[in-house]
Amino acid sequence: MSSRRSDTIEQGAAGAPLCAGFEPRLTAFVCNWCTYTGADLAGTSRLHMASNVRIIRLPCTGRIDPLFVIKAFERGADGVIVSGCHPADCHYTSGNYHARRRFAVFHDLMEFVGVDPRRITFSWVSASEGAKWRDVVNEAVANVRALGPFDAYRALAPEDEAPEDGAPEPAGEAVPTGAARSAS
Amino acid sequence: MSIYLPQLATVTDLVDETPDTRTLRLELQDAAARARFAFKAGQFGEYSVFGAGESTFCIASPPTRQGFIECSFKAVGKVTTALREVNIGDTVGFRGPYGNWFPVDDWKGNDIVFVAGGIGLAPVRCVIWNVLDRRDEFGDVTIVYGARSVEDLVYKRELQEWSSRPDVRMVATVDPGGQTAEWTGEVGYVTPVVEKTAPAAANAVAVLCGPPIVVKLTLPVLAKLGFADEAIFTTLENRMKCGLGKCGRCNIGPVYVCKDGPVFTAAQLKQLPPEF
Amino acid sequence: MSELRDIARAILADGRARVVIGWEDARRGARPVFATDPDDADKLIFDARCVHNLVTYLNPRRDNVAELGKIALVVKGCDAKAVAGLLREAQLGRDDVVLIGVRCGGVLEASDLGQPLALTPENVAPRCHECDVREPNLVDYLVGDPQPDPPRPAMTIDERIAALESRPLEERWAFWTEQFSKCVRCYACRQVCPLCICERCVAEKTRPQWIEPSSHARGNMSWNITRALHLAGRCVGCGECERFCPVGIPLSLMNRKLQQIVAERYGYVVSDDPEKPAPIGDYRLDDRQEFIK
Amino acid sequence: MSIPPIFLTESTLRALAADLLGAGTQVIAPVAVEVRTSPSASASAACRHPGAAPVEIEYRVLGDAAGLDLGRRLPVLSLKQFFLPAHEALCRWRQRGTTVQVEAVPTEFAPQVVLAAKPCDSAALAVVDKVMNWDYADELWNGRRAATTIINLACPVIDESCFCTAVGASPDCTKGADALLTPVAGGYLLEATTEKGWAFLAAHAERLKSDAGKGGEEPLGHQAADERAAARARAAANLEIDAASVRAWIDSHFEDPLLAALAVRCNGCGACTSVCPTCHCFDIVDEEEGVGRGTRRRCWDTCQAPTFTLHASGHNPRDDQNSRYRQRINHKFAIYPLKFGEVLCTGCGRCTRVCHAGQDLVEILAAIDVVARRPSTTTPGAPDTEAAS
Repeated sequence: MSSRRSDTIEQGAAGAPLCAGFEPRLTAFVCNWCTYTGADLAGTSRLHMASNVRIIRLPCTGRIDPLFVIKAFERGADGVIVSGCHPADCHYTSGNYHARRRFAVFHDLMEFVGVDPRRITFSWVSASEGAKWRDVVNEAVANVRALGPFDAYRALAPEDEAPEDGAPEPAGEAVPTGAARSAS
Repeated sequence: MSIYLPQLATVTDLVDETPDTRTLRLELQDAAARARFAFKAGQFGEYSVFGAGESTFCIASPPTRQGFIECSFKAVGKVTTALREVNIGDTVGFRGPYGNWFPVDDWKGNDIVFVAGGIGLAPVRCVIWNVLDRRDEFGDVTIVYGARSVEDLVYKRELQEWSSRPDVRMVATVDPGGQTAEWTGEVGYVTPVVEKTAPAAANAVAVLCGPPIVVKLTLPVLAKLGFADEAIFTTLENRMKCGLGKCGRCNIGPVYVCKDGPVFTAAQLKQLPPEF
Repeated sequence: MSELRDIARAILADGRARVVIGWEDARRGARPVFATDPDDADKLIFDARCVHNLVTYLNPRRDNVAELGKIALVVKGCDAKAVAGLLREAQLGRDDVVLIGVRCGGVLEASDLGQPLALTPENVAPRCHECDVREPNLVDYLVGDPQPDPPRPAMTIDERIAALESRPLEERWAFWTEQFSKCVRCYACRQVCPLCICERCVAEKTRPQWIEPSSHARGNMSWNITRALHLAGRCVGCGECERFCPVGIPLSLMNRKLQQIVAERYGYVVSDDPEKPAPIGDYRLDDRQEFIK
Repeated sequence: MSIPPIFLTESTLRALAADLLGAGTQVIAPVAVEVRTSPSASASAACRHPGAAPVEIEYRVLGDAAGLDLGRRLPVLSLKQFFLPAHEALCRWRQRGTTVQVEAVPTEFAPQVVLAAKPCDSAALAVVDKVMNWDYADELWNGRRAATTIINLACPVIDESCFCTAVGASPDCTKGADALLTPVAGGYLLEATTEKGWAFLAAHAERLKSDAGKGGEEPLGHQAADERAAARARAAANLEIDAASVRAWIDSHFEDPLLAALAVRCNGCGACTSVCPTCHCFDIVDEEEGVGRGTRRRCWDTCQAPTFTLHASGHNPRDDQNSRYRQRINHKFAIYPLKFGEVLCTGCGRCTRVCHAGQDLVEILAAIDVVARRPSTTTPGAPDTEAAS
């Protein structure tokens, strides 16, 4: 499957090999109370940062299931960010502590399975840390840019699946509506 | 062409019958297929929302009204919840008609008693309209319909219409506690109301559909009223995927609901192993 | 053996349990047996072919077994850890089951043998090397002679993991995608797991459909990672998932890796002590977080 | 039309496979696959075959003729995976607003050849043909069946789980196949049994001529017949049942405690249905691959899973494992024979071998056969599941 390409070639991480024209796509799962507000602050403060991240807001890092990360990769993400409140700051007291253990295990297991850990960024970003969010995003995007598109995950797609939008139409005639089959 | 390929159909009308039950009217998009489409009362189809999957319901509109089909369903699972979200003009998938049917043509000259509970009126409604659209061919028509509450009654406008027809004896009931101040129908469970209504069994057939408990309790009452097992018809449902006798899950012992049913007589039900 | 049979007979005779679940010798080797009559007690055996973790029959999903009445279960050390897991997660009360522990010096990998074989590095179940419970503690009765440690397998699971980890990421990914591509999604791994207790598995949840049901490589990756993760800190290493897998996916490598992770990060080693809290669902304020920015 | 059996050496057989591959024909055949990656599989192999390399045999799309395994052990998964794949697309959709485009999948397939198929596997295809054509023709199944020429290899490897002869198949049957290879000294005898088989022989006449005269036909034929008879006898020694009585008994003893007693150790893992050559039940699922696009697939399903029959309302007609195990036995040995005239089983024994809980279909059928042949139709007292062992 083809990766997305843009017309402009952007600067990658220092010294990292660039995949020409590759614009990484990252999904960020963030908690509502800290990181989302921090990301909002980064925006309202007009901080410059990579625009490759799509944010999905959840109540708490404790609500972020590793399956979300897997689903993001399934749907074409090249990288994922999981971020929430610093230890001791959880709106629900201990959600981030539980998440920390769960994601530590997930992090180690994914590395064992062969996923480059730089594709999954974990961070604590508070509501006041707009600048930290910018740095986390820029670094995550630079890392993924250096790693290139996550074609290894996309290669898991079954051969018989419907092509992505914008991809050439599949060979074979499209079925005219309704003429699908005659009633028995 | 694969037998699993759905036809496309446009939602041309919808009625929210109760807070969780909806009726959709569908028209096949292909004109030739629409013209060719024919079915018999009691048959079912596989309806799909693309992305959610397929679900099985009987066709709730009568074969005497052509150019469209209707289905009624309760939003309980993945597909029905998705179907609950569609709007007029949307496209859904349809496969069918499948299964056997009520032998309505064999009932010419007979009295017909319809007994339904809850959403079980959907398949019965198909037969009711089929009979009413050919009213001259049949004797007395009695309908006993019950739901948990007034709110849960489906096809409310049609219940009104049937009540007002001189050639139909309509008895509607709601479970005790389910009535409202305005309710003028019966209050009580379907089964005792059937017994009280006491339709004549001579030269009559009964069509019965509802939750398993209603069917189970009403069968002996109909027997007591003099209905032979061969004169009581019901329609069963089971989880299905293909509707074509292939996927292997809807069987009750040696009987495949999708192919050998869904319409069975009480006599046939008694032959089935107790697994439904 | 007579000790085991005597206890089982007595338990059935005086009604302390209605069924004793142990092992018997059958046409195709050792297998589970459900002894309901005191006379059935003579069917019971225990030898190196008794590999099955019978705790799967205590799983709350097994309603047809529960219908038999109160259960007495014959448990090896690894099996007792699974009982502890069910107790820890409140799936079972301690009084709901009678536990007859057997001292175990390791088992063979295969049960379908006419005679037990002497354990060798080649035929010993590799998981027995990682198990340190020769004598289960969580028992009501304990039978058998003290046992030596089993022979070290030709290649331990830890050594296999180390070998895999010495390879670059791309090779590991290739290895696992090939292994998972064999999966036909029969879910045998889940059905036989004594600790897969969910009444409705996440793989069966459809709103939304988190895990694609088809057995293509993408759905299989999602399922196999999720299955393993849901057992992190809970898996007792009994190996039933891998043994039942009809296509031979090395699930024990995943499960053992997770045991290593929780041991290394949280000092947790699975045991048959139900009072010891499991590592996931628990936390310390100073848990290591070197992977978090 | 009939062509006498043709003698060919193993090297000619491999050359034939190479010819097919060279012509671009897909060849499916048993292949030896290493199992070293799985710790328990290697230890398990060491228990059963001390000293032997831990390999499993699997049907695979053949890469080169050297990979063809003629060791004749039973592949782990049956041949059904090439006719009813574990998952396959039924259609693809693309939705934009209120319009939907549905794209059909092809139901015609390029010709392919199965070499050295197990007779119990080809026979299973012929059995499943019936349900796949019950009033509605499953074109995906039929398309693959039509495109495939199957050449069986007579099977002398009978272990304690085999019982093909008890259920209408045999180690050398050609049911569902087009030709049969029978091992003889120095090579194989190849005989075609269908038009497709004869066409195959004709198409490869040049190659098959190469060993002409190398084997004297009469003694070879006898040799083959002896080996085939011996294999049949070994399978028959494992199990003989009166299929009609078994069918009648199951059909009339739905709630007999024997069926429940036979099910108790079953874990409901469904591995048996995955490896079974005749289990054909499937699920149909929509898999979204992005917003507004996706694929409707069918994938293998198992009657042993509670969700198989679970209604959306929460009601489940088969709500415990005993009822699900009974369904499997009932479907195979009563329902299918009643509907289609033959049992849904070819005696390959895979379900027994794959069951690590010790469910043994040979023993179970023998137990049912015993009660089914009894003059009385009721099972007195508590059943003894070990009655037949």
